[in-house]
Amino acid sequence: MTTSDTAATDQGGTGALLVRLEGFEGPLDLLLELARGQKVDLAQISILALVEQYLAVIEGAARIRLELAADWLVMAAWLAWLKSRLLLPKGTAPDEDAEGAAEVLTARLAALQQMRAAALWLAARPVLGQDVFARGLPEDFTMTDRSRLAVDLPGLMRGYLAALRRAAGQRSYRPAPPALWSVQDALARLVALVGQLPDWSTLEQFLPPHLASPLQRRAAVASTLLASLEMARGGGMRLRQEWAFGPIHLRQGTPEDGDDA
Amino acid sequence: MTPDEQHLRLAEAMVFAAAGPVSARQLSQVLPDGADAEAVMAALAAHYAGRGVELVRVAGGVQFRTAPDLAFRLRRVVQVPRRLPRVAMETLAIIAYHQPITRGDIEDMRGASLSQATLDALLELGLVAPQGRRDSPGRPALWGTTPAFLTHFGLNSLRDLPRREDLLLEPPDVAAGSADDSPPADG
Amino acid sequence: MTPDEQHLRLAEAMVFAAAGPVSARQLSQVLPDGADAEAVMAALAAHYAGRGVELVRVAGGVQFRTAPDLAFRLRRVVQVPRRLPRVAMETLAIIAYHQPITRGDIEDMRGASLSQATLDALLELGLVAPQGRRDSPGRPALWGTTPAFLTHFGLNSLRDLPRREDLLLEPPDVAAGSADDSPPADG
Repeated sequence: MTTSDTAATDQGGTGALLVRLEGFEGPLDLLLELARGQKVDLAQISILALVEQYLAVIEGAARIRLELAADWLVMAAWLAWLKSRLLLPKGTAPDEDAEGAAEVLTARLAALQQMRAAALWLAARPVLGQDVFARGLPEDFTMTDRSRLAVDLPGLMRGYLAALRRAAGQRSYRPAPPALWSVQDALARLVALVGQLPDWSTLEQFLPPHLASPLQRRAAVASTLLASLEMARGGGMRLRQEWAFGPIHLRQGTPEDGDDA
Repeated sequence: MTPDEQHLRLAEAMVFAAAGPVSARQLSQVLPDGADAEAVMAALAAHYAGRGVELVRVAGGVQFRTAPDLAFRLRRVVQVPRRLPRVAMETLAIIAYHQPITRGDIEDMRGASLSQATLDALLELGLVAPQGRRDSPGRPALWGTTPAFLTHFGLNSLRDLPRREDLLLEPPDVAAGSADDSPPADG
Repeated sequence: MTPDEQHLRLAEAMVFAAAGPVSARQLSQVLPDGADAEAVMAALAAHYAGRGVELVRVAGGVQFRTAPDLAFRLRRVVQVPRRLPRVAMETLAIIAYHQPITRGDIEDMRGASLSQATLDALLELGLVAPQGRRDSPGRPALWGTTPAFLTHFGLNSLRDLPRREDLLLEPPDVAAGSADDSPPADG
């Protein structure tokens, strides 16, 4: 019903023809439509007439617009071959290839015709949601019982391992405190060493041995300076620096040094 | 109230409540032991015959549906989705009759390529589903119809489809617009 | 068929197909002009009285409902077992392997604090139970697993639990602070 007006009768109006060709679902669709214009029974249609109709339509369409889709042209070429074979002069032996091909075409058209009839039969059924309606408000008597537990031993094992791994992981990530020379350490070392040194000594001489990293060395210098300042405040130490950023010298404090540290 | 009347009430309640078709097996789980589910279904169908709601056999079970002759008035108040386009109906018919079938075979039969929109429309309604793959190069997916297909078109089983030979006995003019069946929407 | 019977069919179909209660005003949109929607509803309700499905008045109109006396016959119970939350499973595992154990020890082992809700949940499920108190400051409660724990996990005894050595790829010190590494004694 949708494409029932055949395009074959409409080769006059070229614009309309183009539109109609595009309305078909491919060459087979058009062929079936043309065939139905001929006969009710597909088995009795004239293949030759059908071929001529198709070629005429395609030729008409191609005259208007050359970019016809490939499958339309492939079908046209095949049908042109079929036509040439069927047109062999009477009296010569019938071309078996051509007759076979004509039968194949008829069978394909018949199969498509069948399926089109089946589609119409289906569409004529009382379709749910279109013609008949099911209950709009179904009731559900299903009750969900969630009282039972879905647990298994592997799950328990996974839980145990996960807990222990996490706890272990937390411990190993705790960073160890860096071993830095503290002010208290420096003070103890200064007190122990300062009496043994007769005269001015550089601050570096009071640093602890085995300072591995630059960070440890800088920390030790700072701690020792702070410790020496602390001792100088009480008079137990004298400090001297000749120029800015120059080396710092330490000496044991004496009572007559007074408070000019 | 006879026991049979009580069976009828139970079946009525169960089929009414269900969202889809109810099979005899499902019904017999609710009925008392020894009750004949098929007989109860038949009695229920008889009770509803000719009413506004009817009991129909569909997809291997029974389901209540509004009587088809009332659709005209009901459509005023019930939202009706668009009908499937002609292309989708043809594709569906090919799948129904030739399942399981590959997309390539469908395209060969129709002599046209199958658009994604068509496949989407059929999938969205749940009318077709992939059913494995064919053991051939590329292992293409095979398509078939679903129970929802039966429910949608009010079929009890695929055997309810007319035989292919019988389809062609009808004159093709049914296509040319017989008055009573409305054409697919897309024209 | 009298015109009234047709009204009844229409009302029946509409109430059946509607996704919610149908009011008299909505019904009159479907009925022919001049039909008394209220009277049709009353007649429909009378027709369904005592059947497996009844027409009931609800807020905003009428709708079909399964007869209350049949609901329990139609009820189907679906078991959907619950899973234990991850924290509860970890806690349960630690208690199983290290019982009797205090809450503080569990927290040390998991490296995280243990909420009362988790312990309560395990207690409520009957999987763990207090087993006396430890003779230490504050006398904290000691926790252990129950026979129900064995049942849930399909164990005959706690000795059926895999040994810790079989589980742990890491050196045993990961569980630093636990008193002993031997499999737990039978609870």
